[in-house]
Amino acid sequence: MDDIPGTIRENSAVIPGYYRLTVRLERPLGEAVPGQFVMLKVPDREIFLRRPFSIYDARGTTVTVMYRVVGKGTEALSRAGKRAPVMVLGPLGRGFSVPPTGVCLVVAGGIGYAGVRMLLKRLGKRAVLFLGISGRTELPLLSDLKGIEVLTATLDGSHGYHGNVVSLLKEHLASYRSQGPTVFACGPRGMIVSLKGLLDADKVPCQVSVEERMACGLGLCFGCVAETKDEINPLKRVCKEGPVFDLWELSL
Amino acid sequence: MDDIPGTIRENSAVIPGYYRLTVRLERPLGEAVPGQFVMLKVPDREIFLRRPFSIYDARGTTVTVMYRVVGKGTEALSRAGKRAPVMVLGPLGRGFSVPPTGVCLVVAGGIGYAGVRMLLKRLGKRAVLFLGISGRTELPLLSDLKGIEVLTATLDGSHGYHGNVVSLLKEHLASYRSQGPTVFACGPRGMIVSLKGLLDADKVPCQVSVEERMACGLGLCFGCVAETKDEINPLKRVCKEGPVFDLWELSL
Amino acid sequence: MGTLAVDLLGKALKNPVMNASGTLGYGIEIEPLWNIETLGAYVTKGLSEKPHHGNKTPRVWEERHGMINSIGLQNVGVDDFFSHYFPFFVERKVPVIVNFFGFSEDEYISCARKVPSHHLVVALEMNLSCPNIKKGGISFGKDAPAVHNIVRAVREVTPVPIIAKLTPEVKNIVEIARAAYEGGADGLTLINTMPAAVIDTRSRNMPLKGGLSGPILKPIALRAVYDCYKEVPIPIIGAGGIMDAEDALEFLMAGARAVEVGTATFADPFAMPKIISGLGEWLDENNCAGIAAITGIAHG
Amino acid sequence: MGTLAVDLLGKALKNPVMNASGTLGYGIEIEPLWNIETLGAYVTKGLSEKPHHGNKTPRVWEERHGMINSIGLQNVGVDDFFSHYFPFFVERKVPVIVNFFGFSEDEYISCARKVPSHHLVVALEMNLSCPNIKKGGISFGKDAPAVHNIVRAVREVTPVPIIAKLTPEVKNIVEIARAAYEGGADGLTLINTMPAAVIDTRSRNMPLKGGLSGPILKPIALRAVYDCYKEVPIPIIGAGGIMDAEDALEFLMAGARAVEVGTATFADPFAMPKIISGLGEWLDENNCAGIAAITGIAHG
Ligand SMILES: Cc1cc2nc3c(=O)[nH]c(=O)nc-3n(C[C@H](O)[C@H](O)[C@H](O)COP(=O)(O)OP(=O)(O)OC[C@H]3O[C@@H](n4cnc5c(N)ncnc54)[C@H](O)[C@@H]3O)c2cc1C
Ligand SMILES: Cc1cc2nc3c(=O)[nH]c(=O)nc-3n(C[C@H](O)[C@H](O)[C@H](O)COP(=O)(O)OP(=O)(O)OC[C@H]3O[C@@H](n4cnc5c(N)ncnc54)[C@H](O)[C@@H]3O)c2cc1C
Ligand SMILES: Cc1cc2nc3c(=O)[nH]c(=O)nc-3n(C[C@H](O)[C@H](O)[C@H](O)COP(=O)(O)O)c2cc1C
Ligand SMILES: Cc1cc2nc3c(=O)[nH]c(=O)nc-3n(C[C@H](O)[C@H](O)[C@H](O)COP(=O)(O)O)c2cc1C
Ligand code: FES
Ligand code: FES
Repeated sequence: MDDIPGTIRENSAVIPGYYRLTVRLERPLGEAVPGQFVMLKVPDREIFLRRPFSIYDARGTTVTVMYRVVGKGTEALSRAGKRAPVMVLGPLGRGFSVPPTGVCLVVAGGIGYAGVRMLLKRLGKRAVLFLGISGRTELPLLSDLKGIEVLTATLDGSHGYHGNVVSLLKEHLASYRSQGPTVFACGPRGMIVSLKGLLDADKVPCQVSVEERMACGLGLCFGCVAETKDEINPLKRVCKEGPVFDLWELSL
Repeated sequence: MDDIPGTIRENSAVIPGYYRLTVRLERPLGEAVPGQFVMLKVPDREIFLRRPFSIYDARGTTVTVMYRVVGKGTEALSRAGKRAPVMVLGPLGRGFSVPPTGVCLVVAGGIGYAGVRMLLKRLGKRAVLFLGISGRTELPLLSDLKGIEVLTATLDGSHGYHGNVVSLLKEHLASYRSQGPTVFACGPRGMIVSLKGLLDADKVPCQVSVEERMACGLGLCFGCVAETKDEINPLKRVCKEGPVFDLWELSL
Repeated sequence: MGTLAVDLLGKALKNPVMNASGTLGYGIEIEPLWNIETLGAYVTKGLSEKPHHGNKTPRVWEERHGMINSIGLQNVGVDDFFSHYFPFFVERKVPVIVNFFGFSEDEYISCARKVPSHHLVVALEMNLSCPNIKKGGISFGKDAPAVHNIVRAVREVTPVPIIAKLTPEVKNIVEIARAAYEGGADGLTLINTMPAAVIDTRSRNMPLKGGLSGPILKPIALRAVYDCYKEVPIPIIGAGGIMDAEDALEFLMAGARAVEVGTATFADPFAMPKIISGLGEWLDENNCAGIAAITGIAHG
Repeated sequence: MGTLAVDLLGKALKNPVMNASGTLGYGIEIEPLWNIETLGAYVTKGLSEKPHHGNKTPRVWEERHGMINSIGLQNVGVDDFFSHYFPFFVERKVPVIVNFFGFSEDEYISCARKVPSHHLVVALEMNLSCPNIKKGGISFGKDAPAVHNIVRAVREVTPVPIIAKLTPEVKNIVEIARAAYEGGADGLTLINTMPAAVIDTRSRNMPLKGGLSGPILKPIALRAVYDCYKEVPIPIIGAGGIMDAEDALEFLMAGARAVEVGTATFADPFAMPKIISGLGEWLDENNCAGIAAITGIAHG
């Protein structure tokens, strides 16, 4: 883990409102596990705290994240131009742990894709991506993902399955049962809750990446807790003990 | 009076630490009297309040000020580049009032020159400038002043009279007595105080431009008062009833 | 198109935006830039029974996103205001809120007595941040019983509605607000400046101690408005760091019926006209019939 | 070269910089970035007699130049701290200030009792911002008599020096500081967060109420330090919005013997090491023999 100065190399909209940001760092980011994240100092003096983003890609002295503009921090970030200075703190948190065998069903809702993209790259042919988006206009988000089997659910029915991604998974889940599936998920809370409903009967192994507002990203402030079933210390720090948690240990 | 958007056309150091800033305005600044000032919005979001600067020159849709870097506001201003957006509120305050006849002895200490430069231009041959600077390196401040008689005092003796500007004036004052002199002054408080000592015996007519920290520049906040001999309302707003005051009405 | 009109203490204001006391001079100073009729109401500079000279300079200091002032309540006195400045507002039919203070109970009372019960005088805004010189400098506005007593004392001498303006330098602003209400206040202004100081490391001294205002104050002010709204059943005027229409909306949603804008005017003299038109646009964009309806909606 | 060493309550600290309670976890979390030995002392997360779970999320919110938190004092409890985390500081010989709290006088007392009188334990830092649940939620830290009593009660059960950490949400912080001193406090930490709230105009609700910290707090904190320095004869630790060495110097000049840095670490995890080296550079540039000599020089 390190806090590394860098400059923006690319920061462009993939589709309106969704950006891919590549930063050239002064030194390489330490070895990252898929699901880990960085705290990014937005190059705007009005933005006081850093913002957490999943590591989308990291190679040599570059690191890439994909983000959706949702508020003042991401808004300011989207305005940052080439060569703007940033600070990248990471890699942070506990990422996904991939079992030695079995099929990996990766469920991503919207920008949640950014949180599993590195995992997908690592898994390669072992992975199947179940992607939930609102419509076909969001398909370009996957433009740089090659060699992965993708099943898409769109809310407006404009591509693939018409409905939400958990319903899509439901249609296919049985067919993977024989391959010892593990589910990996990243997306809005609503998606995680219904995923839990789907997997509950068989308690399919499932790891989910959780989001909470963060101040430090380092486990210093206890601002980002998620409730678990741990009886002594139920409230775990998403940035330290997470962001990836075993679905069956979370209290949702 | 108006609050006019503009962009920086030139902002360069005349000598180290002293800048001349020319702004191109969206519309012309209203008719200005020498000694009036503008409140300038520094193009830096960390600078919250505007800063007051004497009108150095104003013609058509441009306005010029000269400033010395003394703190965070002028420091930020000195970093502003061409085309940076500024807001210019003015002309503000009460300027100098020039008597119909008589010689005009204009006393300026350091950056106080910026406060009398427009006056000098208006007065032309009627004026004699007594300039107090620390040394000859500051002479370029006058580079754009033509056709005015200048007597210079330097603290280090590197040019003209060796000493402060009030002592210099003292040496010459008697020689102007027959010409019905009026004194105009702008400079540090210490200069004004010793000027008062010099002129006290004869109560030579004298107008001085006073400086105080300002928040609004419009007479709204009463932040910028100077003490006068007015018995009912001794504390006058420098931005509204000043910045030019009759020396003999001030309590120094 | 939605309406910006709000009712404040029985008077109809054309919009909920007014200046904060002490930040728009005597009102006439802004005329070269925009008309005073733009405002929902004009709040006077703090007035006292007799004229006050105020403090020495420096009186103002810039802070990150705010400022500190120690004007020291310089004013021409209440009589002079009504003879020289009030006619200007009457001529333009602008409602006036008379901010006033005293350094003793007697001073508050005699000042309030001098304020006429004119149809344009919306209310007396009592600045309760003043130290009570007679009682060893203990502030009028920091103890519930003291607030109750001073408000009641003023209540008894004037038919004009009373708005208690509270300082945030208290241990529990809700308790103080309640005391003002029980003492007879008809409204609250939340909040006045927060005591603060500057240290200058170059000169190694403390150039100025005074009241902090501006954006830096907003989260503290919002919390005061939010907490008092449910607990005290009188209208609230929100103040503290309002810079734009969005800030004003935050105060209205937290529970304010109207807002006062102070320091913003120093950074941008057109801040208030911009806030007023910004609120109008917001109503339209949100298909909202009237601004009055959003007071307190953050409480659900 | 000047020395950064300061004496605090009889212990020699290598420099006057420490973390503010609750902003450096249990100390070990920062190790991947820099060593805890860098600090003059480590201040624990607020500890209580029994473990506490704290509040629901959102617990943090960004403000202009600051943040609001409502962590709710989540902690593992004082026993767990001393068995699991304290050995880490002992091993590294890092002085520790034990911040603690309770929701009743009994809780304060039993927590303080559990803190061993170890040579590395510089002091107990009493967080006096807590509501007294037994007494209807009235805060321990807002009334002079209550402060006097709770400090005295803790004083009687422990030989460890006591630092009273005060909230700015009081009517007169000097009076509270004096009460702490008279109750037996050996030092003061000024200040804790200031209550504040956020309104979200898009969702039209109030997502978070909590304590304001960061640069936005600095002028308020400086004023508290400045005012208490002359009035209360015990060392002061300054806290509130310290972001760089310049800010730290302001607190020292206002009267602090040492400083605590909180929120800055979230914006820049190296803030404290940078402040420490910045102070060293300042000493050299100013030919100053030791940082201890600048405490209070703004008072002339
Ligand atoms: C471990 C982790 C990894 C993340 N990875 C990505 C990523 O790869 N790409 C991406 O676009 N976003 C990611 N996020 C979410 C991202 O951090 C937030 O969208 C961002 O911080 C919002 O900042 P803002 O200032 O624009 O929004 P704000 O103005 O602060 O808030 C706008 C909205 O965003 C929500 N929000 C704010 N902060 C967070 C947060 N930390 N988590 C979830 N929602 C938040 C708010 O509740 C609000 O509705 C991640 C969050 C976490 C915790
Ligand atoms: C009517 C008027 C006209 C002025 N004209 C000019 C001019 O033409 N050229 C020029 O260089 N300066 C002029 N000044 C002074 C100028 O406004 C200040 O130097 C500037 O505001 C300092 O801002 P800062 O943020 O850099 O300094 P700060 O960081 O705020 O302060 C740095 C130093 O400057 C002093 N200072 C700050 N504000 C003022 C002020 N308003 N007046 C005097 N001293 C101040 C402070 O006491 C301090 O010593 C004028 C001031 C007034 C009131
Ligand atoms: C220069 C100045 C003068 C003030 N004078 C008064 C006053 O006379 N009476 C009063 O009640 N409040 C006074 N205040 C406080 C403001 O009315 C207002 O409550 C406070 O500044 C917070 O609002 P703001 O952040 O929008 O400025 C003054 C504030 C400033 C900045
Ligand atoms: C996330 C967070 C947690 C805090 N927890 C505590 C605590 O447990 N006990 C305490 O006395 N103060 C606590 N504080 C207050 C800080 O110790 C400090 O007094 C305050 O934040 C002001 O300093 P700063 O502006 O440098 O952060 C906390 C502050 C923050 C931001
Ligand atoms: S964000 Fe600070 S502990 Fe997780
Ligand atoms: S600067 Fe506001 S009255 Fe002069």
